[in-house]
Amino acid sequence: MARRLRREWLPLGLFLALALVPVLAPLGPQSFILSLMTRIVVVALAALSLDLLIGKGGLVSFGHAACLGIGAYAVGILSAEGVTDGGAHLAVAIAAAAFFALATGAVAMRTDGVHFIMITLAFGQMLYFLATALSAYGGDDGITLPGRSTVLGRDVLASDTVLYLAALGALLAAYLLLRRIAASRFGRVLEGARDNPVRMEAIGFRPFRFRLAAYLISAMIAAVAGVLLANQTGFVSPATMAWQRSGELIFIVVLGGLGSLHGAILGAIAFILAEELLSHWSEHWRIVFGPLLILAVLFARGGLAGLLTKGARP
Amino acid sequence: QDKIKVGLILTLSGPAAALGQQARAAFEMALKDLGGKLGGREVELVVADDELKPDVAVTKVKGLIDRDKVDVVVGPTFSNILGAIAKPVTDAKVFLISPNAGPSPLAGKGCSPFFFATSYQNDQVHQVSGKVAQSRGYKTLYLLAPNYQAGKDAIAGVKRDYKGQIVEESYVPLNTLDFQSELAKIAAAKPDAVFTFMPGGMGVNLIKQYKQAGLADRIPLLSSFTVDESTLPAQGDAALGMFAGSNWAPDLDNPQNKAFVAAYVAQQKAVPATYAFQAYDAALLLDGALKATGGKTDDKEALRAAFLKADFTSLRGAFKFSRNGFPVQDFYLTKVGKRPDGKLETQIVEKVFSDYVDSYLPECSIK
Amino acid sequence: MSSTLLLIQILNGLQFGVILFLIAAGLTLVFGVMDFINLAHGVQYMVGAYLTAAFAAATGSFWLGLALALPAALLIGLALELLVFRHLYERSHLDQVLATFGVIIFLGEAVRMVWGSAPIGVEMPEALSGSIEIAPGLLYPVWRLVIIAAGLGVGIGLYLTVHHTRIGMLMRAGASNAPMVSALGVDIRLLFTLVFGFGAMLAGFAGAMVAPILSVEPGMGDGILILAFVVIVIGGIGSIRGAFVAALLIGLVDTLGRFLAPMLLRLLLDPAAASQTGRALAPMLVYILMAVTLFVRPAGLFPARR
Amino acid sequence: MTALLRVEGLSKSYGALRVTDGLSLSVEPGELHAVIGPNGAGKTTLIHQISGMTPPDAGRILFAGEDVTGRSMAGRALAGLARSFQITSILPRFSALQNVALAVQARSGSSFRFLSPVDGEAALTGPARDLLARFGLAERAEMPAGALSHGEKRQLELAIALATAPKLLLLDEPLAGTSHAESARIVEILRGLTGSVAILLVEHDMEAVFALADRVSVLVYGRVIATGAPEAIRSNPEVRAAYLGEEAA
Amino acid sequence: MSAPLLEIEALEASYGPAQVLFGIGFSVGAGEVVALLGRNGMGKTTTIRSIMGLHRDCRGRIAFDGRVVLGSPPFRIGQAGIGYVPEGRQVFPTLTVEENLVATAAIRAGRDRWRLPEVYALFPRLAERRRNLGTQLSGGEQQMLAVGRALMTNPKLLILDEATEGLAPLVRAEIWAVLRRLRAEGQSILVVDKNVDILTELADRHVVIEKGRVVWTGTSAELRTSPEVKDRHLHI
Ligand SMILES: Nc1ncnc2c1ncn2[C@@H]1O[C@H](COP(=O)(O)OP(=O)(O)OP(=O)(O)O)[C@@H](O)[C@H]1O
Ligand SMILES: Nc1ncnc2c1ncn2[C@@H]1O[C@H](COP(=O)(O)OP(=O)(O)OP(=O)(O)O)[C@@H](O)[C@H]1O
Ligand SMILES: [Mg+2]
Ligand SMILES: [Mg+2]
Repeated sequence: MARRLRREWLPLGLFLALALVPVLAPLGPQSFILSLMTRIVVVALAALSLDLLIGKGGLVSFGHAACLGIGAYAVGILSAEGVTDGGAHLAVAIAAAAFFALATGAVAMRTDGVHFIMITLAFGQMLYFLATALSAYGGDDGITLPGRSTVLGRDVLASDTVLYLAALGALLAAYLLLRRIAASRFGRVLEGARDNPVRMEAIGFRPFRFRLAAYLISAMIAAVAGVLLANQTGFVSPATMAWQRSGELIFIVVLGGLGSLHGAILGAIAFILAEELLSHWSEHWRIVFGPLLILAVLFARGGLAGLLTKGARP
Repeated sequence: QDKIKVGLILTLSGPAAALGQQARAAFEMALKDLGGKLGGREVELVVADDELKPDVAVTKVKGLIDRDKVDVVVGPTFSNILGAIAKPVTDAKVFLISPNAGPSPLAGKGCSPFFFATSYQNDQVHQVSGKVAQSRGYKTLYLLAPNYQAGKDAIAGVKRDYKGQIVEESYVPLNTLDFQSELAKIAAAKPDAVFTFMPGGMGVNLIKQYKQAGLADRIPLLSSFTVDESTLPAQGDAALGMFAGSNWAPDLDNPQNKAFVAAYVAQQKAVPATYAFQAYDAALLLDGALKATGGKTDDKEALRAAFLKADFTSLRGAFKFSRNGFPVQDFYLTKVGKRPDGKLETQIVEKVFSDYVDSYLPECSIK
Repeated sequence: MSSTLLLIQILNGLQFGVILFLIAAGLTLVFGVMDFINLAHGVQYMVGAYLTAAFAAATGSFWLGLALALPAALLIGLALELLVFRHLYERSHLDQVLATFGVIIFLGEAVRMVWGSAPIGVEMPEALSGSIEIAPGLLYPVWRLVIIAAGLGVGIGLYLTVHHTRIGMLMRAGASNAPMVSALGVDIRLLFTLVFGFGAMLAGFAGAMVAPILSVEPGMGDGILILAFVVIVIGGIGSIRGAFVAALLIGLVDTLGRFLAPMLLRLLLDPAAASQTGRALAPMLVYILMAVTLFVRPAGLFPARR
Repeated sequence: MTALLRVEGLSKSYGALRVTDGLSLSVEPGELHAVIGPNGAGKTTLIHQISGMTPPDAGRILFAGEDVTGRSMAGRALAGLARSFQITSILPRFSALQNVALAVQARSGSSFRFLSPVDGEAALTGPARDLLARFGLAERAEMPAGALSHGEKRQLELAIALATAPKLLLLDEPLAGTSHAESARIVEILRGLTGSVAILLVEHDMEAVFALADRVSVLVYGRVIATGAPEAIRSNPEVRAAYLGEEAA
Repeated sequence: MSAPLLEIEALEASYGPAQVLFGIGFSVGAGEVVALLGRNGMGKTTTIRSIMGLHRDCRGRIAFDGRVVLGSPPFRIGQAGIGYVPEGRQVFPTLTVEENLVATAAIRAGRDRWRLPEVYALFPRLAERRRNLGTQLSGGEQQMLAVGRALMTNPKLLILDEATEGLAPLVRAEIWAVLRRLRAEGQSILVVDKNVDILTELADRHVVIEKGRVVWTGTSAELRTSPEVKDRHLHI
């Protein structure tokens, strides 16, 4: 137990700290803190889902923001059409993301390495341009949501605290689920296919199926993040799906520490907080932020998670 | 009385930062010219950068309102950011003053008593070109815009007053570098005039290439947001003689404006564009309104009434607000020319609309 | 539609392709041949354009500006290699992505701090600013032809260097197994440093050459970077010939697609729907092209012999 | 009784090079059939084709009475065709144990199980541990496979192939890179398998080939130039000239 | 007698926390052929990679040609005159056979025994496949290429780590013949191979390693007459 605690202190600490946010927020500018933290948690959720692909599957998707966008647009379009029920939003978002993942995954999985990066970028961009062409829903100016998603007809998410807790709950659930998956038979095969697909085929696994399944799971989780993001922002636009957004998610995953899952959460916190604090400090914050990233790569092997747990690994 | 807090949110970093930079410089200049006070109260300015990302912008304005407790928000630069922050700001019953973006939803169905623009409703600027094309009797017009919402709005705006023949409605992808093929089409179509809306770097590319292709001397170019003082330094002499629609120009003849332009040029080593002037006016608007309320911001009704009166001397001359918070003002056709100091600027050719009211006003339900 | 117009558009497509190739050339070297993902290629291109603008303004001559900008770009490339890149060769592609993203952020901001956010312009050399008649009734800007020549020159030079010199062999060998090259007595570090410096210079050269026709502004390298990657991937990573063909292909598809798609669609749909669909499709064309290419040939058109 | 594996008229060319040239060959159940031949004769390519990694240009591959020519590599593996690689192909980041356990997993039930931890499955790690012990790698079980020495990796390679419980083993130079002591152990293990598992063995270690093989085929330029009992092959002058030289004398 | 060409003293090496070499010491004299023997995983390759400067995590003293080389970058060690045939071939996959041979070829200190024609004469199979890429070779062909590539650097000391792995008996015999010839020409060689019998003919001296320590050194004659060494350390 003690050993386990030693190994697990980082994820435990992370979630504890996140759980304390609503308690501590009223001491400061509450709505701002909650808004910022909700964004962090949502981005962490998206990054977490991407870590399954990159860290475990070796599949660097450069179009992951598209899934985020699908979630957001599910809320945007349904709300614009008068459907405000959160359950409906989630269902549509997840179904649409699953469809997108199956359709594009079947093609993308034919390639690997850099080609996979580029083909996912291509699909992400197609979706992005599709969204900009949706004149009925604001085109690339996007649409403002009339309000947040309702739950069973009640407006519970209108409270920033409730929205934050919902996001945190989703993050925790996804984290536990993905941890199980990573340690399961399925996860083992996925990792094996990352390291040596030919060997995997030679012992009787078809990497394609496992990768596609991982892609599907990841896309659906990202779509949930998209639903939450739309609710947090109160606004949906193609900017959510821009390739820079996909890039940012990759950076967060790598920065946090590939394949460790909690690293993705850590990465999201570090990335967004650094951005927020630095940009508050100076408009030229990027002149510091860039070198910070470089230093992080050069000196923190295994990302932030690796840096923090270096001593604790048995 | 303690200080009044103003939150300024603009796109200050990334590729599209030039406009926001102008706006900030001008706003700060205005504060200085007003002796560091608005309506007699000391001012504390909190500047935020929206990074041109809607969700970042939302967090930032929440920070301004909640953490910094600003009394009023001025910004942003771009329409899509305005779309994202308008609701959170006005829902918090904080006044939002846009120094540039003026999207149609906020003028019509989505209008808010807490929103004012010192700029214009976007369509109006494009309408200038349509009206000019019509009144000059151009028989054929070639329309060129980037393929995104603002581009579509621009083309819709031009078509409203132009009744001649549109030979082509051409949309190019956003961030197009090379207009060679468009120019070939234009040369082949031989229209009486071209209208384009090509903001930022795209406009620079288009204008340079338009000139290089030898079209500049043959086919007049009407535009909006394509040749202005933010792009002219890059476009150089290639832009000479190009037309644009505007609610203002640096050479607009009134004493305040002359002083403003001279001071801006001295300080920034560049000629101000509308983004600068509108931000300057935003500060003047605040000053005027706060003077009227005696510096108080608690009584929202009174403050709104004070804003609506627009009791200040705008750099553009007299103007009023409609009840949707958009100005009723004159619009001009401008043309790129050289200043005595050799710098380029847009210069007024003629007044096209007087006291022009935007066409979305009827949809606004505010009394 | 006249056939001359079609002809001109084909020509435009090809020349746009050559521009793309010119911009992608440095990346072909560093990413294609050396297998190093350098996201900073785009900002190096931008820096080249800015340096040319600055030096040209200071000296009053484009050519002097170019002559000064190239060594400056080379120096910046060498400095970056020494400080950042050289620690990343043995790292994963993702680490390279992250670190070079840091370089983008840094250089992008540095450029903004030095030159401001507003676009700036570069005057084209007077002698080459006109147009010539390349066929009866067909005027073409001379500078475009200069760019085409530069693109072809860079392409041929690169091809010969990479495939027909010992330096090229060592580069390719080092990309796949640097320690082994070193153990056989070659200072591969030094070679890598030079290659990266040269790659930066090529990027800068591209920036300089297009500066007179494009706006020099922050962010000018961002979109281009993606397009350059698309070029290399469609062409087949590691193949210079492939990159060239892919660049031309993209130039053609992009130009002609925008030109022809609405017309073709008009045969199927009513005009409003056709232009609507055409507009939605146009920006996707390049990406559709890439997806289709990779679907049919997962390793690109000319998979390098690796 | 039918052959377990029958290859008929197999051909494969790379450009002008005919690597496999109308090759026919069979492996009987329980038999150890050795294939020898000069470097570049096409032995590895033959194994690639039988295992499904390289599609042949022409010819048929029948396994356990079924035509498997069009089947995927994974499909063939599941049907009982296992192979080792000449150039070691393992999962370097996995432990030696996990490498083998994964191969056991491939043949024991669906791998689309998402929730239960795989490391806890004794049904996988048990047999894997046994196999490692047989190869003398028990001490190395928890080490990342990438950190094993070359010879140890070669043995792991073999253990992985065995772990799939195949009907037919395609072994591509299993003794290369192993020292004398390890070679002897591997030969013992292979001898223990004969009778129950059929083996197609490609090997340049003649001592081992002649000690183990029931039949030997000699491949030269993609063609079988001789097939027969070890003794007959050893004394075949053509084989000596093309391949063996004086060493086997 | 002059100082040995290669001298190794008290060499220790680790992979992270795990130490695998514990004070290896031996030398190779000019014109001498030394065999490094030991079972799998005993540290032969680690020793060689340490000599080449490819394994950095090591301590002790390594001198080549009178100069300390431990700590120098690999290319300096290669340039000093060591030709290296690595374990597992490591031919350059994206280069053709000929390019593999030419890319790192060098004529050092006037030694030009090996040029393309000589290598092709040694391995005619390589000449046939000269336009093929490294990856498109059979395992044995790759092995020939690795040997040829090392020879093309015209080294003072040739180090072969399992250079006959995967070679057909005829070719193996050919390589042994070449090594014998080279030995006669005065070439120094350090060789790791599993064919102890042949090595006892070829090598002057043998160094047996077990678990990272030198457990026996001696001449070929001594090895032939020491069945207990073969039995205990090499299991022959
Ligand atoms: N992808 C390829 N392209 C071109 N030639 C190839 C390719 N793969 C193999 N070859 C050639 O086919 C021939 C046979 O190769 P293969 O690997 O089957 O030989 P082998 O009999 O296994 O030899 P070895 O005993 O050396 O392992 C070789 O000459 C090799 O160069
Ligand atoms: N990358 C590595 N990380 C950790 N340990 C390693 C690594 N490489 C080798 N080792 C360990 O070092 C020891 C010596 O390995 P080395 O490769 O030197 O052996 P060797 O004598 O060459 O064996 P072989 O005959 O199998 O090639 C082995 O126990 C091996 O497990
Ligand atoms: Mg072989
Ligand atoms: Mg070894």
